[in-house]
Amino acid sequence: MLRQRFQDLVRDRTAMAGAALLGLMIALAVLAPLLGGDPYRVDPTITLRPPSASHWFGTDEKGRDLWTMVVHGARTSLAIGAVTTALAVVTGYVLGVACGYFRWVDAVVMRVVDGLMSFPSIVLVISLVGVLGDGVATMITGLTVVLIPMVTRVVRGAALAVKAMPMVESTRSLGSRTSWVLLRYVAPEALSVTIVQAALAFSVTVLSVAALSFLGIGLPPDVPSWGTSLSAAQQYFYSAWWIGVFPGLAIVTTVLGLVLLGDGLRDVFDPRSARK
Amino acid sequence: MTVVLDLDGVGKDFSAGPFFARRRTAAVTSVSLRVHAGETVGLVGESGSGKSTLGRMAIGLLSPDRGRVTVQGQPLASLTPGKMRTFRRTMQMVFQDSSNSLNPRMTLEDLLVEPFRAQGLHTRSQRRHRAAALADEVGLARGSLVRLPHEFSGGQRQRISIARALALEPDLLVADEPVSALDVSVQAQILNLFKDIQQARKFAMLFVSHDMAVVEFISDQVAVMRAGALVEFGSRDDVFDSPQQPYTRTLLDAAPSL
Amino acid sequence: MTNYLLKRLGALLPTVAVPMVLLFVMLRLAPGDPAAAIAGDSATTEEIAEVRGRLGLDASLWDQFLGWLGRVVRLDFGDSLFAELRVSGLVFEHAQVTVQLTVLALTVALLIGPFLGIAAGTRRHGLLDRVLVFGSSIGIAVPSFWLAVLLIAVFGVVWQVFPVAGYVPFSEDPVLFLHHLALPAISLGLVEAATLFRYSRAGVLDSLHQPFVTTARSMGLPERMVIRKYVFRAAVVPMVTVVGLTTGSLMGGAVVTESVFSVPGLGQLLLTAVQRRDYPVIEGCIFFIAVVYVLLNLLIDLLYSLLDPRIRY
Amino acid sequence: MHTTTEPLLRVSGLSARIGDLPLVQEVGFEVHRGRTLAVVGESGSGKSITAAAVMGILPPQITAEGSVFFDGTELLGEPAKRRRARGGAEIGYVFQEPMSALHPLLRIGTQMIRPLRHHLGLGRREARDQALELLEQVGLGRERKVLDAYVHELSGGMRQRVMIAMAISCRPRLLLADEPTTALDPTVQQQILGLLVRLREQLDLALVLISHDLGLVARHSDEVLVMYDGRVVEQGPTAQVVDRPEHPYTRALIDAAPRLGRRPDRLPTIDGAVLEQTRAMAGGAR
Repeated sequence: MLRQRFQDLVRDRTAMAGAALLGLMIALAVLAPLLGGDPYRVDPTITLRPPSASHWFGTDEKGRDLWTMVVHGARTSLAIGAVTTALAVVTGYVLGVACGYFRWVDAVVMRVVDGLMSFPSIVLVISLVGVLGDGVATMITGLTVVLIPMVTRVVRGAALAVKAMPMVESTRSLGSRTSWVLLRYVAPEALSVTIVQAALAFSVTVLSVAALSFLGIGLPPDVPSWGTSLSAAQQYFYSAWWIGVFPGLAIVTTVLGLVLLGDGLRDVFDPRSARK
Repeated sequence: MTVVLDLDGVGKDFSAGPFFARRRTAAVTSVSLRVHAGETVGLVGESGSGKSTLGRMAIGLLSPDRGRVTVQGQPLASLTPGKMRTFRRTMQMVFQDSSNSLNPRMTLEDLLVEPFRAQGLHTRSQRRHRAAALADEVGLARGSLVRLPHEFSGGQRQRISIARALALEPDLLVADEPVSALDVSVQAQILNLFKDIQQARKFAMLFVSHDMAVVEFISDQVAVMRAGALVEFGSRDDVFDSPQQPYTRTLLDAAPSL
Repeated sequence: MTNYLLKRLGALLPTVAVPMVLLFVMLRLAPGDPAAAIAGDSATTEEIAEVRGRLGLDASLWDQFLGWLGRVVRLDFGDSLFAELRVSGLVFEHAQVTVQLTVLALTVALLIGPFLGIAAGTRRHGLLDRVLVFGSSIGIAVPSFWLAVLLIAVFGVVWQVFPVAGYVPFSEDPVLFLHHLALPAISLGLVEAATLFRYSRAGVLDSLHQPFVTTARSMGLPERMVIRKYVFRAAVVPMVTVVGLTTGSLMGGAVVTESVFSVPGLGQLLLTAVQRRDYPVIEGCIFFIAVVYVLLNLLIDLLYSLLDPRIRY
Repeated sequence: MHTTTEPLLRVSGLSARIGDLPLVQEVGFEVHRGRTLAVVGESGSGKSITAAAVMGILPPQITAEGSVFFDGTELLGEPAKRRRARGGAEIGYVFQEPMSALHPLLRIGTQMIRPLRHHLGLGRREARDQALELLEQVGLGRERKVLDAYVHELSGGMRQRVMIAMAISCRPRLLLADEPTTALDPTVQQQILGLLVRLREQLDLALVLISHDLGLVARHSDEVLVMYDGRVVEQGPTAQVVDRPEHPYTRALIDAAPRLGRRPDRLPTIDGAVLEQTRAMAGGAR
């Protein structure tokens, strides 16, 4: 069944376009040390140089090679994105399945989830980072806290839908244990929507990391990041357009890849809500 | 004849209505009914009569708000959840909608092995052996053991449902509108199958249906329900030849005939 | 209805309570001494102790919580740590600007998104549809702050038709007010328009295949009437929820966009507070946004019951 | 009893397909005004597709060819707009599930009045009066409450009556009813079928009843068309087909259904040989 879905996914042109864009960015991130120079090397003699053969994307206001900054920025974004998404999706999945099946868990967890859900996530992350102090770990914590409710809610919905299906009544009437029902009935169905949520969560993370570092919150200022580069562009855009363009394109490419991949995943794994 | 299912003044309420003016209405008011071994009781009624609710209470899938359900001398209300799980092998159900009541990710063999796994019966190879025997009994080809539910037709899926219910050799079988979604030609095969296996296995059967003709064909005793209450009960011939209640007569008049 | 409202308010309480409690707990459980962090590197022990006293961090956690809860319930967030100003006054003053920006951005989003969504949905697989769908995917991928930077570069710096920063109150000069908020509202609204586009297109596509639409067609009504009176009517209901969610994420986006355009709104207040670790102000901002959210949710419920006769409270 | 007049609807050589997959093949029948034709078949027999093809509401991926000759005009191949305009005014259609076939967010009155104003050019008030008149005609009485109600507030039987009132509202000459009673309780089924037949007489309609249940429609129809696998198996006067079916499939279909008062030990089933034979006889090999 999974294999069948995977084949459907490969045939889905939207999904494959997304996967290609995302794959490109992942390749850049992984190969960053080979592709670019040293992101921490500051050379005051070559500040704000336009794109050229030696500096493909030009240089920034501190004289760093922008291409190097963009590929290392990909490393930062995707690493934080991957860790956050993994944490949020695993936690959200477990919580969601539990909520969908056990009433008392649901009563407690959903109150908290509803509270966090209906709040602008970026504001909450900013505040949490503000309280916890800067740092990569803080940022991952803040983003995870914000994303867990999103995943939990959707997984819970799917779990509840499965629980109400006649097939669960059928297996229960055979005397199946709760663990069996969860493992063989609820969990696999809920997995489909979780896969779709993962793509969404990843894109939210990438955008949030960019926004936070653009605002100068969370990441230490010398860590290469697209948002940090773009915030410099506010001052230098007129004289050095490239600082404002290339990091932005990197963000758009990554998120577009995730959005397209997410759409494709939805079509394949969650056709009911895809039509909605 | 031994009494297998004994419903004594059983009732169930449901809350219905808008969010705040929510009222509790009785889906089943108070029904008493007995089903003996080797006998089929047809439970007939229109939508909203409470017949499916009663069927679910009979095998402990719903617990009644009033009255007592006793199966093979065991009051269901006194069973702990753990005991109830084991006791389920005594009473089984065939569901109406076979396309939704079978896990789409399980092969026919998984589906037929599941009852044994649920009850922790037999060894792995014995289970597979029995699954194959069950497939034979309900007329499914052994070659199709590796197939998934959606690869079967509606009638074949209903056969799978029946085989699953039979696997644990229950004393009581509740069938909830098991043929109402099927075409006439397939319906005939499934109804015959129900008769055959009951004659072979001698379990007690509560057969829930809205179709008078189907009930007449399958039942020994007939119970007519309306608005949560039992309005008429008697042997098939009595109920169909000389109905005592005007409502039963209305149902008979409305049934299609050629 | 009154009953219902009370119940809904109860259900929406977590929206206010959860973020507030989360902040409270995070601040106290975070590693390191927040008082020392606030007072700064060069602070003396006395200064740190003073900050600790002002934040009430010297009491037991439970006493701190009870005291904090009492103040929150009375809507008393105290003074800013850095200026002798009431938090409530600060928040209220800045919030007005943010609300104005959000309303303008929502207008932009509503003028573009649903309209194009309907156009695309009724011409499925056409050229227009494909172009718009692709455009919306890009729209979702573009961070609003980057769009803001680009808009400033083009309209503010190169063509110089819009101011690059600043804010003029509406009461002072409505024209200048709009002139200053135009770019922020557009950069914020365009991105949300992409989301609205997607949902309204999906809504129209979904409604087009409903059996009641086939019925309308079978009654010989012309397609234009079928779409206007039957398809739209069905598609508009779920849009209410989407617009509500959009308004929420617009407020979130406003925080970032305000910083690009130096608009003195809640976002700026929050950012400054976060950078300086001005906890009372952070709490005040979060509280305000949460309350707006609750009101927004109630409004959505109300609209829903007006639009869908199946929902009665 | 044969009418000498021209049939209102004459379908001949009607085929429908999705891509290369045939759904309906070479179907032909006639219906006269004042008469009822029952089209009977099991799922997948193509009966509903046939009705949708006559009405011109096939999903876009299904193509139809052949001839649908209605009251002197060929409908297949007619421009979509012209075809659409016949809906309601010349051909009425009753759907299987009135709950989903009626708009959940519009009042019953609104939904009834729009076609009346469009086809008959009535004013708002006249159309409302006419709608009340129609409600009375379908046995709901002149109830303003029904006009102001939403579909979820009505019972299943009332919904289907409203659906029928709408279908006959613009004075069609042909009424197609696709499984109009399948979603209803048996007692209500009979009432609805009785209503359809009464309206057919009163309004001199030609009525086509689509059903999976031969027993159900037998007493309400003049002629029967039995379909299997997209083809016509047998057609003729209802009494004749029911009492002396010529085709083994029809015979088997009648026997397979349990009937009141028979009480056999086993039901005769339709065996594979008959089905194979039916396929072969009805249209040759594929």
